[in-house]
Amino acid sequence: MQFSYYPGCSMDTTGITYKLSIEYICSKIGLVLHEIPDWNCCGATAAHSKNKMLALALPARNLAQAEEEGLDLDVAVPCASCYSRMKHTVVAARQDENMRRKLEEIIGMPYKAKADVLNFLEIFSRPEMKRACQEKMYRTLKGMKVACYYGCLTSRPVEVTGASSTENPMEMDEIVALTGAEPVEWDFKTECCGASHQVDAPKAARPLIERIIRNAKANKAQAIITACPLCNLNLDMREGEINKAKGTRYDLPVYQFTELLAVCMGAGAKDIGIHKHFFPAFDLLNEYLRKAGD
Amino acid sequence: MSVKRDENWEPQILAFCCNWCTYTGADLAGLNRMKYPENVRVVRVPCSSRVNPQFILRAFQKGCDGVLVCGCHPGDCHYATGNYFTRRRFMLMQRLLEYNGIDPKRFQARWISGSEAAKFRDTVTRVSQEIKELGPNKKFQEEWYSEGGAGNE
Amino acid sequence: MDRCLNNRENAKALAARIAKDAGVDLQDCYQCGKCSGGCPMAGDMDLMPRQIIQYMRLGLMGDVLRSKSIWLCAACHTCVDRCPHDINLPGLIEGARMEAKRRGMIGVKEVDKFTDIFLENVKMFGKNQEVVLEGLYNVTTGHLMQDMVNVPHMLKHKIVGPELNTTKQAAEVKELMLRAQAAENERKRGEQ
Amino acid sequence: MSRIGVFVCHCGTNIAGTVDVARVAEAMKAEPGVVFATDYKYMCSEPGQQMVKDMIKEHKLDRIVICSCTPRMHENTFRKMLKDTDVNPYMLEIANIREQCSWVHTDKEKATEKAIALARMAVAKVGRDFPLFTSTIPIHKKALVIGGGIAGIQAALDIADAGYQVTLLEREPSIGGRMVMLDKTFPTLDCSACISTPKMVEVSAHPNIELRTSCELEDVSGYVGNFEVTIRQKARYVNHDICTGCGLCETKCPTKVISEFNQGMSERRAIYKSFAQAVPAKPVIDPDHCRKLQEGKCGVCQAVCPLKAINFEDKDTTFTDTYGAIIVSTGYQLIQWQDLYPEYGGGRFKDVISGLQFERLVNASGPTEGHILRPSDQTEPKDVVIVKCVGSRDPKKGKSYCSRACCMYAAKHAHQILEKIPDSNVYVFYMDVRTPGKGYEEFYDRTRKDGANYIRGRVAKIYKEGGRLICRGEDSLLGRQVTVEADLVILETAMVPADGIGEVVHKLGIAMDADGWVQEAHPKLRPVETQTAGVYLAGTCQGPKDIPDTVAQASAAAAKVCGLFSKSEMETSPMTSKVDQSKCCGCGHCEVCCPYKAITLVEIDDREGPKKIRRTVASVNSGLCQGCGCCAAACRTGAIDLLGFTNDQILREVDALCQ
Repeated sequence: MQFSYYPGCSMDTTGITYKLSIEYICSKIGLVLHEIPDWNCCGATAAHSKNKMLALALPARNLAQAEEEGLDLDVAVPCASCYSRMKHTVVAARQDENMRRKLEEIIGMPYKAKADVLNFLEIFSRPEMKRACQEKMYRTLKGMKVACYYGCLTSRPVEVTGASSTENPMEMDEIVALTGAEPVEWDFKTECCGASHQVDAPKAARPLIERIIRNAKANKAQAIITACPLCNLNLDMREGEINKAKGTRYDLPVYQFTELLAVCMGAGAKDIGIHKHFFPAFDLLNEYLRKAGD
Repeated sequence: MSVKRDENWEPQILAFCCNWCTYTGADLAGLNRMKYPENVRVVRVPCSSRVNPQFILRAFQKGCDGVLVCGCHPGDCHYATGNYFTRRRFMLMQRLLEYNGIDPKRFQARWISGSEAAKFRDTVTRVSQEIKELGPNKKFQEEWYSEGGAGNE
Repeated sequence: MDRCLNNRENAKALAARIAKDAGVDLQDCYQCGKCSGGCPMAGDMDLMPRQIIQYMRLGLMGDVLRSKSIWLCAACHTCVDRCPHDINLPGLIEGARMEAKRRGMIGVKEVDKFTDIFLENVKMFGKNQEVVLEGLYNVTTGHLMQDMVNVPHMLKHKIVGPELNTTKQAAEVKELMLRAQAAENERKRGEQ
Repeated sequence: MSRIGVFVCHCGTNIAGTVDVARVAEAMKAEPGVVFATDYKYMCSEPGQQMVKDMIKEHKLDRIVICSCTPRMHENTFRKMLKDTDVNPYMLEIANIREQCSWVHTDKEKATEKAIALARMAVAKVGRDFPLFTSTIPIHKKALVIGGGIAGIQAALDIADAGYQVTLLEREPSIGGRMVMLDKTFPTLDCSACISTPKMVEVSAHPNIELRTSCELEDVSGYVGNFEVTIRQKARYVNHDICTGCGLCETKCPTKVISEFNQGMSERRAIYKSFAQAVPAKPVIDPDHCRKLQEGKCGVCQAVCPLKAINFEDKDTTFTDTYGAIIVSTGYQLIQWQDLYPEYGGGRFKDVISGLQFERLVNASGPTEGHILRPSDQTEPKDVVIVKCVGSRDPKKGKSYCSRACCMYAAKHAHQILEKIPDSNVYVFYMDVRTPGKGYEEFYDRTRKDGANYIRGRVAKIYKEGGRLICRGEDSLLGRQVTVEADLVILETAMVPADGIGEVVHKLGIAMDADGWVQEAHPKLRPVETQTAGVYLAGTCQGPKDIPDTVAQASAAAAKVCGLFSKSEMETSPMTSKVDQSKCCGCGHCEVCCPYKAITLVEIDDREGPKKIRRTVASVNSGLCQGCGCCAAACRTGAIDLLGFTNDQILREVDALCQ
C-alpha cells in the first residue's frame, strides 16, 4: 500500500515517537510513504484565526506538490491539526470551483483537488491494513487497559471529516484491540486538549488536560492512546506538571497508537523512542509484555 | 412584438382561484377592505387542479392579457394532492406557452392561503402591473392571424 | 453600565456582516445554552458562547469585541456539533476576533502574540520551528520562564535541537502568504 | 330557451355604495336568456327571498342568478330557498360583487363595469346549468376504532354507550396503551392504572363493544357509511375461548424475555400476559422467543394447561366487516434517543433512563415494586438529574416541535423522587417551563417548593466517573458552566408517532404531516376530522398531547361518529365527476390523480360496428368523489367532467369575462 505523505512540522521534534513508530511499522508491513518534496507548514490554528484564504492556501501548496509528483496517491497525514487544515482545503476546492481557481492563483501552481486526505486512523482502519499488522505482530499487550483519545480535529467539524461519530468514535479502539490491549469505555474521547492554548492561555487550558486524564483514570484506564503529535505532547508533558501543581497522582503514560502496534511487531524501546516521553512510558509496556511471557 | 403604449389601456386578467384557499383569501381581502386593480377577475373553481389547460388557451384566444392560477400552498390542498398536479401541469403549460411566444409573465401560478388576504392583494396588484408593462396580448387571436400571424413579428 | 438597546444600527450591521460571513442566522438561536455547557474553555470565559450570540443580536458589539472569550475559543467545534440549530459559533467568533484585531482590541494578548509569531515563523522558514516559536513567545510576552522546566528533557532526548528544518523554497511560501493576504483583503471588501 | 332571472343585491350600501346596482340589473336584461332582472336592498332577507319566489312564478323562471356577497356566504341559503320552488337548487349561480368588487374598489365607474362583467359571467354559467339531485347513501351504524390506548378506549365507550356497535382494534395482546404504564398522572397525582383499568374492564364487558386484540388493519375500501375493512388476527397460539387465564403456563415457561411493558427493566416469559391487569386477561405466545415454535422443543405450557388451550398450529386469520365510521387512535411512542444523543452516553449508561422507564420504576407493580432503585446496582439514588427536551425542540438531532407533556411529567417525576427518597436532591435542566393547563402552573410551583432545583439550560454532556454520572451544562441565568453529579438521570424524551402509522394512514387514504402525525382536516375548526369523510382522529396520533386533551379529543371524535350515526342515510353532494363512457379511452390518467381512489377502471361490453368487444373505461364512485375536478383536467378525451363545474360552463365563464 502506498500514500503520499505529509509529516507536518512536529514530526521531527515533539512528534518523534509517532514518526519513529510509523517508520517501524512501514518497514514491517511494506507500507510505502512518499514524502511530499518541499512541503510547508499547514498553518495550523494560527492561520485560520487570522486569514481565511491563507488557511486554505498553505495546505493547497502541499497538496498541489503531491499532485505534481504524478503518483496519483491519497495523502496520509499523521497530525490531527494538519489533517483538519488539509481536509478543509480539499473540501473547499471541491465544493467551489472559483475557490479552487483562486487557490491555484495564490499558490502559483495547478491544483485539481483530486487526492483525498487521510489520517492514520483512517488508514489503519482499512481491513487490509489491519490484516497486515496482525500478521506481523507476535507480542501482545493482553490485559493492558487503555483509553483511546481521538481529540477534536479528526472528528469535527463532521462536514469536513466525515467522521462516523463525533462523541464516541471506535476506530482507534478497534485498531488498538489488535495488540491485545483492552480499550476502556470512557467519555472524553473527543474532548479538546486545548491545543496551542496550553502555551498561550495555560491557566484556562490546563483544566482541559486534567479533565481528560481524570476521566480516563476514573474509567480504569492505565494509559492514554493518541493519534496526534500535539494531543500527545499536551497530555504527556502536562500530566507531571499537574501532579506537581495540584498534588494529584495521575499515572497514565501517553502513547501514540502506532507505538503499541510497533512494540507488538517487535520494536525495542530505542527503536521508537519510548524513553523520549515526558511521562515515564517504558515500565507499563514492559510489565505487560513480560506478563504475556515475552 | 411591438407594443402600442396607450396610457389608458387596462389589461384583462383572469384569476382561477380554488374555492378553499385563494378564493377565501380574496374574500378576506374584501372583508378587510383592501384595494387592488379592477382589471383582475376571479373564476371560482373547486381546486386549482380543476383548471383545464384548455381554459387558459381559450382565455388568451379571447383577448385575455394574463392568466393567474391560484391554489392552496403545497401540502395544504383541501383535496390532499390536487395542487401538486396543478404545479406539474403549470410547468408544462408555461413552457408550452413560452414556446408559442407568450411571455411567461402572462401565465403565473401562486399559492395563497385563505388567511393571506394581503398576499392576494399584493400578488394581483403586481401581476396587473407587470402585464400592463407588457402591453396587450395578441397571440392566438383572430386579429393576429388575419394580420399575418407570426410573419409580422 | 447602562446598556440602552435603542439605536444600535451600526453595531447590528457589523454583527450581521460577521454572521453572514459565518453562514449564521443569529435568530436561529433560542439560547438553550448547550454550546456553553459543553465548551471546554467556558470556565475562563467572560462571555459565555451562548451570550455572544445574544450580545450580537442586540448590537452590543463592544462587549463582544472586548471580551476574552473570542480569544479563548479553541475552535474545537463541540458547540456547533451539538447545537440544535447547527449554528456555526466558531465562525462567528473567528469573525469577531478578526474585527477586534483590526480595531486593536485584543482581549488576550498572549493568544494574539502566539499566532502572530507562529505565522512570522512560517513566513520566514516555511515550516514552524518549535524552538524559535516558544523562545520568541516567552521573550515578547514576558513569560520568560514558561515551560523552561521541560527544556532539559527535550535536549537530553534530542526532541529539539539547535538545527532548523526549513522549507527549501521558503521564499515561495512567503510570496504565497502575501498573495493570500491580498486575496483575503479583496474577499473582505467584496463582503462589505 | 332558458328563462333566467337576475337579482342584484344592494347589501344596504355595502354594494350599492360603490356599484350602480340599477345599471347592473339593466345591463343584464340585454343578456341572452334573461327574462327578468331587478335590484333589491337585501336579497338574503325574508322579503328578498319571497320576491325571488314570486318572480319565479310570475315569469316562469327556470334559472336564477343572484349578484351579491360571496357564494361562500349565502349559496346554501339560496339553494334552500329554491327547494320550495319549481327551480332545481343547482340551477343557481352567484356573482360575487361584494367581497370581490364593491369592497375592494373605490372607482364607481370601474367597479360597476366589473360588477356587470361578473354578473355576465354568472349568467353565462347558469345558462349551462342543469338540474342536479342529491343522492343518499346508507350508513352502516358500526364504528371501528384503531388503537386501544386511552383515546381508543374512551372513544369506543362513548360510541357504545350511545347505543352503537364498536369494534376496538389493538395490535398488542392487551389494550391500555401508554397510560396504563404510567404511575401517577399530573397535576392531581391520581394513580394512572386506578383510573384506566376500570375503563379497560368496561370495554371488555360492554355488550356493544367487540374487542379485537393482537389484530392489525389489513385493508380498507369503500367510503363514509360503508367502509369494507379487512382485519388480520395474529396467531396467539392460545385459544382464548377456552383459556381461563389461570396463569399456570406462565409460571412453567422456561424462556425469559425482556419485558416491553416494563421498558426493558424486567423479564417476562415467552407465554405471557403483558401485565397483571391486562385485558383480555389471557396469555399469548410470543412466537419469536417460544422454544417450541422456534426449535420444535419444549411445549411445557401445552403439557401443563389443564384446559388444553394451547395450540402451536395456530395461524394468522383475516376477517372482513363493514363499518360506517373509523376512528384512528394509534398513539405515540418515545423517540429512540440512544442513536441521536451520543453526548448523553448513547445508551451506554444503565442509569440514564427515559421518563417512561422511570414511570415503571416508581410504579408499585413495576420491576422494583415502586422503590426507586437505579438499574445498574439497585441502590436508591440520592442525586437525580432530569433533562427536558431530549429529542424535542431539536431540529438537528430530533424533532423541532415541543412535545407538550414533558414539562409537566418532569415536574411530577421531581415531586415523586423528593417524596419517596428522603434527603434526595433533584435538578431539572430546562429551556422553558411550559404549563398551559388547569392546575399545571400551580403544580410547577409546588414542585419547586418541594425542593426541586430548576436550572435553565440544556445539558451538553453526561459522562461517568467512579459510578457517578456527571451532567455538564450551562445555567444560563448564572451565565456559568455547572456540573451536577447524579446517581440517576431521567431524560424526558420526545413523543413521536407510533411505529406503523404510515401504513395505517396509507390504507385509510388520509394524510400525515412532515413529522408523521396524522393530519386533521382543519387545525382549528375540524380538529378531529380527516380529509376523508367518515375517518376521525383521537389522541396523540394527531400530535403530542397529555391525557386530558387526549380524552377530550376522543370524546369529540365519538360525538362526530354518533352525529353521523344519528341518521340512517346521508346526503351526498351531487357535484361529483361523471364519465361519458362512450368517449372514455381507458387511459387511466384520471385514476392516477384521484386523491380519493374514487375512480376505478372497469370493463364494459361495447360494440365496434357489428363487432362485440370488451373495453376498459373509467368509473366514478360518487360516494367517494369529493368533487375536486383534478380528473377532469387530466382527461385527454374530455370524457370525464365535473358536475356543477363542467368544462363547458367554465369556458363560457371565460368567454363572458373576456368580452
